[in-house]
Amino acid sequence: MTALALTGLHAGYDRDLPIVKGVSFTVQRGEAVCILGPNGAGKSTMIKAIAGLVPCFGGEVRLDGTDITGLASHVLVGKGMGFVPQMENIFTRLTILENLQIAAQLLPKQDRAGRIDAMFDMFPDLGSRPRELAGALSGGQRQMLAAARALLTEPRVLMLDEPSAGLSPKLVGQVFDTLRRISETGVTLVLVEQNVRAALGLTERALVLVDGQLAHDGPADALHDGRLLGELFLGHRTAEAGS
Amino acid sequence: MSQPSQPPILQARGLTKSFGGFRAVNDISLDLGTSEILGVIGPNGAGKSTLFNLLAGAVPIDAGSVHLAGVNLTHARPEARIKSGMGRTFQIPRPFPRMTVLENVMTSAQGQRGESLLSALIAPRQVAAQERANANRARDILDFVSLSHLEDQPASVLSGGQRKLLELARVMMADPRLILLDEPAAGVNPALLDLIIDRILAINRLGIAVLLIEHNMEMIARLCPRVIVMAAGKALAEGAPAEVTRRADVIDVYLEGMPA
Amino acid sequence: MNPQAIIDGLISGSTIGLGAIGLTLTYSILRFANFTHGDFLAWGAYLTLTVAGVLGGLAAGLGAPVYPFSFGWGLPLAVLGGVALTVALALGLDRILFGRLRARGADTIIIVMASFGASMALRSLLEFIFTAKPAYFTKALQIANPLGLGMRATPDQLLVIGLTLLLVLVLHLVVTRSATGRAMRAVSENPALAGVYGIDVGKVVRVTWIIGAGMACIAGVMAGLLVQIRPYMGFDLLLPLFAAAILGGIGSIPGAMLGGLIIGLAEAFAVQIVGAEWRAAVSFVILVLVLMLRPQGIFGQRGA
Amino acid sequence: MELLAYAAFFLTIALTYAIMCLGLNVQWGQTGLFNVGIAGFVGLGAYVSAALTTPDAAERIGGFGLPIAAGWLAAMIAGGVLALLVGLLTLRMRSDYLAITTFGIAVALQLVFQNAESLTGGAFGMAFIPRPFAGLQGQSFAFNLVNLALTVAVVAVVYLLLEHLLRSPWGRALRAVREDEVAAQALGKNPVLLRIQAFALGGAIMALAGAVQAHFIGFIAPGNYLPMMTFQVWAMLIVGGSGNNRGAVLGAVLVWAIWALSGALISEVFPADQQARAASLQIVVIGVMLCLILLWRPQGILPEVRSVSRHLGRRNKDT
Repeated sequence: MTALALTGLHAGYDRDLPIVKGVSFTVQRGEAVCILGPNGAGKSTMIKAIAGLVPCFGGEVRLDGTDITGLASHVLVGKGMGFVPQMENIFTRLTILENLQIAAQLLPKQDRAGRIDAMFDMFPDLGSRPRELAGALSGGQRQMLAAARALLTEPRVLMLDEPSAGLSPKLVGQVFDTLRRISETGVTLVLVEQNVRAALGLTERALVLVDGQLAHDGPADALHDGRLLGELFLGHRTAEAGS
Repeated sequence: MSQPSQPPILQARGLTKSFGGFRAVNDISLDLGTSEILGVIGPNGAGKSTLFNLLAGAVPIDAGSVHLAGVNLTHARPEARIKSGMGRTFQIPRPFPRMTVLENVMTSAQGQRGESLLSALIAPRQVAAQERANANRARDILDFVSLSHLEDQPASVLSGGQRKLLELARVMMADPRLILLDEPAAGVNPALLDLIIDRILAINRLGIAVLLIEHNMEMIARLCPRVIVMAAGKALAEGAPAEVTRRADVIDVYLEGMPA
Repeated sequence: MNPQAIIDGLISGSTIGLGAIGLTLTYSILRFANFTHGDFLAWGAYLTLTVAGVLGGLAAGLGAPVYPFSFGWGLPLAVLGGVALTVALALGLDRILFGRLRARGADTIIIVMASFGASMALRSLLEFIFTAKPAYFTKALQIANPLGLGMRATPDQLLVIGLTLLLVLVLHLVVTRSATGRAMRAVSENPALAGVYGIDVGKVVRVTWIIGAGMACIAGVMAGLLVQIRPYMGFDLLLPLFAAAILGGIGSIPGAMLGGLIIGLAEAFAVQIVGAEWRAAVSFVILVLVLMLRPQGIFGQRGA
Repeated sequence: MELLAYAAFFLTIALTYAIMCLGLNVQWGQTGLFNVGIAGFVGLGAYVSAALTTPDAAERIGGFGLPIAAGWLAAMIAGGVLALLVGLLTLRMRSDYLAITTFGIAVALQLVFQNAESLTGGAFGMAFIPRPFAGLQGQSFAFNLVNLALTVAVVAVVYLLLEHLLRSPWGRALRAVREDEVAAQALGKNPVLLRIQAFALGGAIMALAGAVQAHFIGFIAPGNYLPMMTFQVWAMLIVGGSGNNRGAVLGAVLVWAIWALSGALISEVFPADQQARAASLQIVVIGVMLCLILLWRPQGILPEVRSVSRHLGRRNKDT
């Protein structure tokens, strides 16, 4: 069963200079996929276009078979699209609880408190101090809150833009442990990452984007020896890369 | 090209910058010889852009110092840095889109008398003479970056690569001693990439030092005798590009973003 | 120094504060200085007056004063109608003018300019319809009762102060406790992220206009009740409103109220010291002082 | 003859507005600074010039009987200094703080005109302001014509001066700052300094317009400098085309013509007791027009032209 399908997506900030240039792929329900690629390849722009934050100029995006191309971001949330931006992904002037309450507004009234409690169980760091301002959280805790917010509405697809950005190795481990737990509950995961090793440890399948186009779509294992990545990131053109 | 015997043109010591609780740049020091090209590489999030912004004066420095040819620029505003001989380009070029290519370059001349409201009013002759001289110089520089044929066009018509060349021309017009280049290869098609690399080398041959932050390893390999690899805000390795990119710890940070 | 200045200041400060609430909310959520806001006060007063006239025509008894106030049940009923019409005016203006400019991605300052043009048009339209002659909600004269310490106030004036405090309290609770208030604070911090959280930013914008225009109408009626109704009443209040909103800190409801009270009191004391003719300069002096000393205002966040 | 005299009078007034428009164009059209206190700057110029040039009067300070040119110069200095102060206070902050502050300046100056009786004559204003070519006052046509010529000359001088500045390196730096402040800064331009200069220059020109107008009419009162005037000048610039100095002059004449014609129409159509009321319709029309232009043709009638620095000449063949 296809959860997310892109067909020939063109997107960017300026119609004359698209950053994503005709990308097609599908993600099955329950699958975890990471999107890799060098800086400036258009990974972030693509995921934002899917989430309704960047204009699409051509092609289409389907969520569970429904065409969602170009819908506003708040409409997509209601349709089961969860998105965690890379930076500024929580409201720092609101409390932790309020951040979750905003997201819970989309749920039926009787479910709200229960879902918030479930998130606090999943992220005890947040549950221990719900009335603190989110701005007081550390980098890793902010990512937790952002993920909890997106998960609260039980999205069909959860997309994250570089959840490891700016985190220490220990926190990266924690965040990816959390993502693994999330993935194991059956949520479809789409992940843009720079931290290739951590991402490949989590997902079965990897997409590599280069200059706005898909350069690789296949099992994540194929990338483990680092040859392709060495070429992409460090300019190695020969097979001894990564050895 | 590195000449350790000469005093460095750029001396940065203990540069440190935190955002919130996050140390983006952590105690980085670097020296740049008077006619050296130094590359700074590293995975995304390593702090390269922040380092660039600290040197260019785009964000305030928490700790450390920056000296250009002995002049303390640690807290100088961007407009003061270029006057002291430190020029910069932008990763996404920022031409003045509705001004012509020639005007874009001329804007960047330093010490223009006509930029003072008073001189523009009371000394039109001197201003005109200086303008003619500047125009000629700007045209020479446009020749140098192969944009002469576009001098009367608004900058908005330029392609991505041409915009990068215009940025080079603009910064050259300011007569710098050091140019900070922020990803000059980003968004440039392969044909123009060769030209840009060639022009950077030519600029360097004029005795202008270049500090280059870049992801494109081909450009790094062709331009930089020496690179610094950044990871997690620190300098992880330093040396010739061919050597450092094969070090296991460098490959690790590229694949994991952090030193193991 | 006459202690009566305190009462006078609190009374005019209440209207200024109430009007500044709408201004501070539109500023923090729609991100522009809305020069039509003063005219919402004037339109609110005239629309309420019109509704009151219609109600009085339908049921004459509604106009009879209710002791101890100078007005009858008709006025509070008319205020409901006036608020609804003022809100419709603000939403309509957003629909045909501000919203279109926003959708086009126009610069903030273009939207400010449009609000300036709309303000002139709205004010002159009032003058055309109702003439420049002052109008009154009531012709009844009220005796000011002594409050002690040499201060006196009429029942109407005390009602205005009380009602203002009540409204500010309710609004403050709405913004800090309710889902709508959370969404408003979220949009004012980061509109793009609000969409990612599932907030309909367009709806929040509409709520902002509803609250802002509603408060403006009530403030206009209060000013009309205590003084008189004139087409220029809102325009004359615009500078105090801006000064109060900036003094309190953009986006802060208690701040706008406190700013309003400070300006009301400062005006009242200035009237006693340098004379009534300089009253309008007080807000300007306060505005300049705030911009020089603490541009983020009393409750404002830096960079907000 | 009567009609021609009136036409000259009409054009002279319109051209004083054109000077204001040119001043606003420096601030808004070239620099993007929103001034909502134009009437304050214009009034300041009028009062300063009047105070310096009127004959000595018992009831107020001032009345130095200086030549008209001295009054105009002083007006420009006053307007420039006031704009400089406002700029220093607000130009580092969000753009709309300047709008609010200039709005406040106009309100505060209006109070000074109204209440500082010993300086301004209070509500009655100031009369006996010397008029240029006063010797011709008896022949209305000749008098209006030479005054028109003088005003045309002032407009021409201001226009040429601004065009010269626009094409100078100063104008180029100003455009660079407007197009991309960060890039301009990296090239050594100081955005705040350039903006403050442009704002002060615009303020000085507006004050000059006020002085020219005051000396043409010979009488000023606080009621001349209401927010209405600010609004009219804005409408003129936006209609004519902001950023274009010819557009500023065209807009001033055009909007003033619409204003005068609609005023004449109202006095024809409405009975005398309703005319004041109907006059407010004029303002409604101009306000709606301003909004419609912002919505449908933000560039105005004459869009901004690319102004390239002169002195560039053609490319030297030998280089």
